[in-house]
Amino acid sequence: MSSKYNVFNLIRQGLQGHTGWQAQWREPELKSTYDAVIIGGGAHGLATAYYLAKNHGMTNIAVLEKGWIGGGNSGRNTTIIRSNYLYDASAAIYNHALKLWTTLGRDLNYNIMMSHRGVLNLAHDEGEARTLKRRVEANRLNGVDSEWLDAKQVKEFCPPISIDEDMRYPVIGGTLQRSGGVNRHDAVVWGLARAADALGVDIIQQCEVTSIRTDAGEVTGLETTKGSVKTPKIGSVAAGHSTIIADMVDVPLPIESHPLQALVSEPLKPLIPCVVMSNAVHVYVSQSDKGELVIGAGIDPYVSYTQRGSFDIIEHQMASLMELFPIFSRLRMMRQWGGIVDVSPDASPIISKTKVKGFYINAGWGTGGWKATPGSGHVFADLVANDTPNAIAAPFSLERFVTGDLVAEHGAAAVAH
Amino acid sequence: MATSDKLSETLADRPDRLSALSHRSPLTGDDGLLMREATHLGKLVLRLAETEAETLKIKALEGAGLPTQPCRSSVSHTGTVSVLWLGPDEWMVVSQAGTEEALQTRLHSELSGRHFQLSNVTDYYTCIDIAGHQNREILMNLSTLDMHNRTFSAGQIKGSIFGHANAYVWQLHTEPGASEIFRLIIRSSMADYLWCLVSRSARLFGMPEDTPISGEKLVI
Amino acid sequence: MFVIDCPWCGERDMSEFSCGGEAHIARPEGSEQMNDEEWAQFVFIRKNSKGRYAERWNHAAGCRRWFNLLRNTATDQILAVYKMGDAEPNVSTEEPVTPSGEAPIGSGNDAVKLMKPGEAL
Amino acid sequence: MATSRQKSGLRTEQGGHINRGKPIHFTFDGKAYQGFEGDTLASALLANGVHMVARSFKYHRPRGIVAAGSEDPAAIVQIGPDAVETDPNTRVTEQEIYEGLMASAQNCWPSLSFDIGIANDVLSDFIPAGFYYKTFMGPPLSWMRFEPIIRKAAGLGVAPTNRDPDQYDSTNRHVDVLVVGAGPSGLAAAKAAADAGARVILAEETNSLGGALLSEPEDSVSLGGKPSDAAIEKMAADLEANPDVTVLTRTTAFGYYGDNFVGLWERVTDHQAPLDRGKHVPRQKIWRVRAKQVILATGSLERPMVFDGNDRPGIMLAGAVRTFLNRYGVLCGHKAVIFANNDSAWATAFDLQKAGSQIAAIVDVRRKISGELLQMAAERGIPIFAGSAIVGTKGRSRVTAADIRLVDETGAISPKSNWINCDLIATSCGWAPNVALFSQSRGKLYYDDDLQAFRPGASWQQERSVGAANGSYDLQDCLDEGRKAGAAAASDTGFKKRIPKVLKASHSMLLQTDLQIIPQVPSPKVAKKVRAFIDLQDDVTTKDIKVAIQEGLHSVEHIKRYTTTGMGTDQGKIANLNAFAFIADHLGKSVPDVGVTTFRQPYKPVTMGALAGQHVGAHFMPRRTTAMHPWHRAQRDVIFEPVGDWLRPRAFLRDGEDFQQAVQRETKAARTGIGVLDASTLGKIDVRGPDAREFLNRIYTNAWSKLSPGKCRYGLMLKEDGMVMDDGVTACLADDHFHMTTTTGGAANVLGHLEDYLQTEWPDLKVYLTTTTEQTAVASICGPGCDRLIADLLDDLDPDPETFKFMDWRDAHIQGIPVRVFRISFTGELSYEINIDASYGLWLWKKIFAQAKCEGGGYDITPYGTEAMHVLRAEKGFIIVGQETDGTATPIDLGMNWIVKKSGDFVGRRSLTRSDTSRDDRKQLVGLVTEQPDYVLMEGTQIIATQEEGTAPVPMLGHVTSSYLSPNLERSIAMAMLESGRSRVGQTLYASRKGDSAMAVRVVGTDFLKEREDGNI
Ligand SMILES: Cc1cc2nc3c(=O)[nH]c(=O)nc-3n(C[C@H](O)[C@H](O)[C@H](O)COP(=O)(O)OP(=O)(O)OC[C@H]3O[C@@H](n4cnc5c(N)ncnc54)[C@H](O)[C@@H]3O)c2cc1C
Ligand SMILES: NC(=O)c1ccc[n+]([C@@H]2O[C@H](COP(=O)([O-])OP(=O)(O)OC[C@H]3O[C@@H](n4cnc5c(N)ncnc54)[C@H](O)[C@@H]3O)[C@@H](O)[C@H]2O)c1
Ligand SMILES: Cc1cc2nc3c(=O)[nH]c(=O)nc-3n(C[C@H](O)[C@H](O)[C@H](O)COP(=O)(O)O)c2cc1C
Ligand SMILES: [Zn+2]
Repeated sequence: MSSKYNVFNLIRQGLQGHTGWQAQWREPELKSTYDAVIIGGGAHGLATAYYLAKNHGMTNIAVLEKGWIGGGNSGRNTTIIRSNYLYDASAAIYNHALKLWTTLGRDLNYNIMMSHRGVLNLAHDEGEARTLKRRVEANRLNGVDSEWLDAKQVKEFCPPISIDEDMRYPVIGGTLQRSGGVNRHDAVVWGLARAADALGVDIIQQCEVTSIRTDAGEVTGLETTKGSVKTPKIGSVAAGHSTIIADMVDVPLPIESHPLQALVSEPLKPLIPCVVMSNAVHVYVSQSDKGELVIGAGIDPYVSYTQRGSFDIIEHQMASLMELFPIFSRLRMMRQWGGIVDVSPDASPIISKTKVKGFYINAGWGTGGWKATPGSGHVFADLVANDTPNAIAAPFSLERFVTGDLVAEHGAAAVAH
Repeated sequence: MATSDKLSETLADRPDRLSALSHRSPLTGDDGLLMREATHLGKLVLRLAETEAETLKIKALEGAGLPTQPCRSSVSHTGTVSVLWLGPDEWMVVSQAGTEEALQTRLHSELSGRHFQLSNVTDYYTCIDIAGHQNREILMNLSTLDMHNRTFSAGQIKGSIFGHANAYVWQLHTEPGASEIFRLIIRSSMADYLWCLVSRSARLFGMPEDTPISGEKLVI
Repeated sequence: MFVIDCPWCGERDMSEFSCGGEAHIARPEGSEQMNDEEWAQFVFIRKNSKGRYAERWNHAAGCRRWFNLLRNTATDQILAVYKMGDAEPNVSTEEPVTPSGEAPIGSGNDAVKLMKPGEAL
Repeated sequence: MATSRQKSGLRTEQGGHINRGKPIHFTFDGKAYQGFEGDTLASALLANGVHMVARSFKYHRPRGIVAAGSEDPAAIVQIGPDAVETDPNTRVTEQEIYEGLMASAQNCWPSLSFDIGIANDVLSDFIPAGFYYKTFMGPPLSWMRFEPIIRKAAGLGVAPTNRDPDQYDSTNRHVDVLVVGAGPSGLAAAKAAADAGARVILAEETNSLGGALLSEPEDSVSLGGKPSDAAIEKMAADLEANPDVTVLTRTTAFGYYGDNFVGLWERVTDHQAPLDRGKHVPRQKIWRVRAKQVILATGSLERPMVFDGNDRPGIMLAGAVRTFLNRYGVLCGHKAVIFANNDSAWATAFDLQKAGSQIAAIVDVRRKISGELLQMAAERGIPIFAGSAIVGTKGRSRVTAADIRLVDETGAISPKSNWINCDLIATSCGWAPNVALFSQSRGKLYYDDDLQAFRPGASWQQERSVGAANGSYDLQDCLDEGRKAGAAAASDTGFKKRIPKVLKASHSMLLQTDLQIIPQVPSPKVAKKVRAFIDLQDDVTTKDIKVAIQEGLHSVEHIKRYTTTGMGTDQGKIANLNAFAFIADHLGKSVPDVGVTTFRQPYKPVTMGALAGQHVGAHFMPRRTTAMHPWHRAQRDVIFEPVGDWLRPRAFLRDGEDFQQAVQRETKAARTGIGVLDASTLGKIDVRGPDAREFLNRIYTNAWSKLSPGKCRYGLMLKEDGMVMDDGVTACLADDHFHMTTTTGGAANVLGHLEDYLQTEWPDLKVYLTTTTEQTAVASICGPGCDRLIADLLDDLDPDPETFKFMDWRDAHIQGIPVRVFRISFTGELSYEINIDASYGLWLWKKIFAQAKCEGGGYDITPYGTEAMHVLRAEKGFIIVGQETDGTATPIDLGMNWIVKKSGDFVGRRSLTRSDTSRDDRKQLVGLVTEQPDYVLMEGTQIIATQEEGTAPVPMLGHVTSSYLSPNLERSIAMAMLESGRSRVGQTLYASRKGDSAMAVRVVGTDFLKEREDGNI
């Protein structure tokens, strides 16, 4: 029996041919009643369940996942983590998450390979430089680690970048968040699932929620492909499918689902030391521990649930990459894929109660929610448990689209990943 | 019959008129491949309701009707004026260099009383003519249009994206047996970009490659 | 990477077009009388349907015309193209193919559904 | 025993599709070798007895050549003479050799034969799949210490260190029928489609047509009565002669996307010696094909056997061994053991033996083998072990022996080992249709119980799979299917001409009849010692999969990600099906219940430079320039700035000046002398129609009903959310005719926005729009007394500001050339904008300077750039959309209430009255002056309430949007968006500064010139 992960157990198991490892999570039957149900077994949903169990003692809860856990955007993202957002509300939530990330591996007893290798955001013209400097300044006052680098410093920090002045989009500087970085997406999903499961949470896979039952404006339960469930509280964390879930209770959402693609190169010996992102050229790239360059592309401009995008975008992505890294030209793309991102009008998430009592929504993370995972789960668990948003979650209510109090990060956030 | 490049050569007699590609010289490649700017052709954009266009006979166009069939062009009796379909209520009238103002005035008076718009875009656009039998292949490097002669024939005009720039491509009416000419109608500000992209695509056929204007010091 | 059959120019690569989002959302008259909620509905709320979805497209690099297009967002199949102002066509009485989850093979998050040749999709 | 130097012995006497008349020299790991034209690096190395060419990803185990084509899992090397032109991770089975080719092993140190990374192999018991998830998670950041070590150990090849000297191209094609794969099926299909008159592209991944036929012994197969080589040649010639057919070799269909868009990747020069490569010939080329119909004739892939010790170099696919023999004339070994579960591999034994190798044994897991086969083997004296399996192997860098034992129905194996020496094991676990592209096309697969493999099922697109790709392995079936599909595809696209006649094939092939799969061959070892590899590149063994399942990872997608099976550069082409079968077996499920992982693009890794094509470097994006650009460029020290896609002069430096000095001089000159700015880049839209005014009323926040011809007006445009989107001056040309200007960067957006509203919201409005941005070049001339220069320039207009009033426009001429003059100003100074047809732009520009000079040097004229323009407008308090605004500012926030009409709807109006948008404590535009007049705040600086920052989070009141040293005010000025800004005028606040105490700033109005007049600054 080996439940705890550490190097000693690894050696002990090694000697026994690894026959003693336990299942990381159970495969429980769907129960007929839960105190709360989380829809969506992505990292955000699992984190929500984990914190509900851990911080709020709610253990009779379930995470329902229509496919396999982590098969949505959690399994397809480029794992860039940073918190250098412009607005106070965003800085607060992303920085909250960043802090949780640093210890999450230990908390979960699962190495999520959190690598604080630094995130560079490049500026290519004066306008971008101005925007990024504004962000650096706001970050500093918000206690977010962030600094401005000139072109030479950019090159020093990430030698393969071309800072030739005669490029179409020359690099004139950039911001660096040293505490930003990447981690291993699958490990986060599995680590959260294992930890939540250990606290008693039922993780039910291949279980699609098909409708939600309400009575007098209150949630009473839901129907799934594995049967029906009674529950007073439902937290929807379905990313690209959020509007479909919300439609089940007639809660309109200001969300559109777009394809977002990513790709990896063949594995290579260490090549770039940090994460590099550029808005004007629109590319973001880092190198995984396995050696592939992990490269993100732009969204397709239309709604689609196909988990695939246009080839044009990939081609342009590659041209953009060559602009920043001409030395990558002879490397090869090994695999490309797409996810369905839930884009909100102000490029900020929605963490909110709704007009239906007991129905809570956590969505709109769009192209950049990975970095928020533990923070998102943490504050959403608070909301589901207490029925009131905490201070960090409060600015992200649905109400803001009615009153106009948007957290308009797209104007300021450069690439929103 | 020909609205060919000849027309563009009669420059209006005015001081120092420069076309957008005046800094580039014509390029030649193998097998009669030729690319050059067709300078200063008169160009007017006419907007008019589709329904009116169908019946309208405009004298100033000298017999060239407003084509209502998409992606088609018409030519005047004299061969000096062409009307290109750009959209269901949008045409480009291409005429000999220096004639556009007079034409504009005539059109204006003929159309008066109707709801229309006539804009002089002579300098907004310039043209690159590509002649020689590799021209379809060169264009295929730049755009997703089907350039096969089954689907793109003389007189057709299509708007598309070439490289990263919007442009129209128009196959001129040429004498039977003469080499086909494709005319790219491009925005002046992006002319240099497209010129260089075309020349790059034509490298394989012996065309020298021009490099775009760039390399200026951008930042301090 | 679909091909769009522009009502005027015919079939062209989608790169020539730009998408204007959901169709048939008329700009309300008398917005003065609307409350904030109703107005927010117009500005921000979109159906975002999985399956049949009417949207606006513009042949930006071609004839510059806007038109409507009916697409199955679960598969990206284009079901109909129609002009601005026309009503959403009734392409078929059945809903278009919208596999629950993504189309089974070839896009991840669903169990594999196997089909023999000729089997209806 | 075979040794690596038995050269002659390994190359057959004759045959094969190589040119024995043309020897080619190359090196591998510094050692010189020789091969022939037509050889791949793999065949040439094998001909030299080199099997071990690589090390595996994780355990650094020796890796040899397994397959003969792009499906090979692990035989990847680094190609190239130096660190510049190097190509990491190149498959030896695909790289054709050329004179001087240099290849080297990668992922090993210090050398291929002695690699200390093998330590990982020794430790392999402790580092199973996913081991890293279970350790290295001590105190925070501890992973940061281990990560660099892991990173260095991982990865395979090494990236180039310099810019790629090669160029790439892409091109587009529309075809009626695209045929992928030029084996017998693809050739038959292409021929049929072409004969019918269709436009056809035939793409073949390897260097020649023929597919699997090239792996048959010479003259053993005939087509239509001709030997297959001759028949293929004839078909190729027919296709080549048809102008509507394009035959592409060395071209892989790598991606099947929507609406029959297929990406082809052609390697144009990779097989040529550098000196033979044409000068402008791209190294590689992407063909973007839009096909009405697609025919997939991509053949089938052989599955290897999964048994303990199956990863040693010298253990190869039986079909590959046969390909090396018959296509390349290479014997992969002198003493071979064949290990199979079907008939096809027996052909390898017979061919090998005929070519001179000894067949030590044919080991077949089937107990029942056809009498015919048995007899053929017996005739040849080949020992047969039926109902048996190889249960273990020996050998370090090359297999040396196999342990062959009986396996009974229950899977039990005979207790006694039976080692047989050999230098080659050729295995076959049957063939599987190559369905990668079919699946990419989103066609649905189904599991064929006879083939025990996935086959193309229902198609999603206009596509047909034929031949081996469709699970039809008989040659005649392949030819027939191809022919029928080709004709049908052509017919579906309107070419119904004629169906070519049936091509009869001779039947002499051994097919995989009576296949019997065992997902894992049993082993006499204790389970934990068994190392049966499924993914040879990433070192995934059956044990790893078992561990994953035991740990609760039951979805095939989870198992893939946990073990990384199928995630290497080969994407598990030959491994995946074995993995699925093993998982199914282990979970007690059927293979179709386990399912498959997603086949994604690309079919095989594609060079990123090729995907970028010609759109790189100078051609990356258009850079737009104005008519005056040649003049700007000719200035000695001009600094340009990209604005949108435009290139605009930012400042014109004079002798010895730095940028800041130039900007100060230019800014000063525009208010004291005459300044000239190239303003051509502003967007211009011609608006005409009886409803034009009404249209402007709805589009802009202000009213347009009363603007009379000859007059101009400034307008603000909002988006429906109430936020400022663009601004500009619009002139009334006639009652129904307006000339609108937009910002430089916003022009395209604005036109799109306007057309959208016109066409979709208000189709009843009679208005036409035409963009005219590039039609006119614009010189903006400003400065006190600049009217005199204007007067000198114009033939026929008196620009006297008394009569030609602010916000008026007039038509005039300069030397007979028509111009339109606007008296508008972005500087607050007396200012005229001269619009002229762009072809005269440069002439006008020069003329202005000449005029200034020739009139007795009367004018002090200074060209200024965008930076001075920014300072000038800031001195006057004018906003720049995109600088003062960031998509969150309303007109009211900007203090521009005056431009919002009191009644009537306009785009965005309703949003202004939302509860939060109408709050008066929103951020509002103000002016700031620093306590220290020469201190220029950094743009982006945050404003706080107190001098001491205190600890984070520090409340921020707003930020500096623009900030300059103003030569005219002789001090620094700044604009800021500030919470409740307008009510704070007069207050002192603080501008925070990193590492320094905050700078006191006073809030003032935004019109600094006026503020000074009023004595406020
Ligand atoms: C290509 C790509 C790159 C990205 N890169 C980054 C990045 O670098 N940095 C970053 O911060 N963010 C990035 N993101 C965004 C990030 O991945 C997401 O914001 C984040 O993963 C969302 O997590 P989630 O758990 O909410 O979503 P998901 O992981 O998508 O989880 C939602 C789950 O809900 C399930 N579900 C849906 N409907 C139902 C139903 N009816 N019943 C049951 N279950 C249902 C889905 O199957 C899915 O598993 C990227 C996204 C993509 C696609
Ligand atoms: N012995 C057996 O059991 C057995 C099994 C299967 C097939 N076969 C034989 O193999 C032949 C099958 O003929 P076929 O024409 O169907 O297949 P094939 O294998 O002869 O040809 C397939 C061709 O497609 C090419 N290809 C594969 N993927 C490609 C891609 N993505 N892009 C471009 N090219 C690609 C390959 O290089 C190959 O040349 C027949 O002769 C058949 O008898 C025998
Ligand atoms: C950060 C990251 C790294 C990846 N690395 C690899 C890789 O090394 N090899 C590989 O085959 N796929 C890799 N993938 C892609 C996955 O195989 C897969 O394509 C992705 O999870 C989407 O799933 P799908 O393709 O099954 O829809 C990676 C994905 C991510 C998000
Ligand atoms: Zn069109």
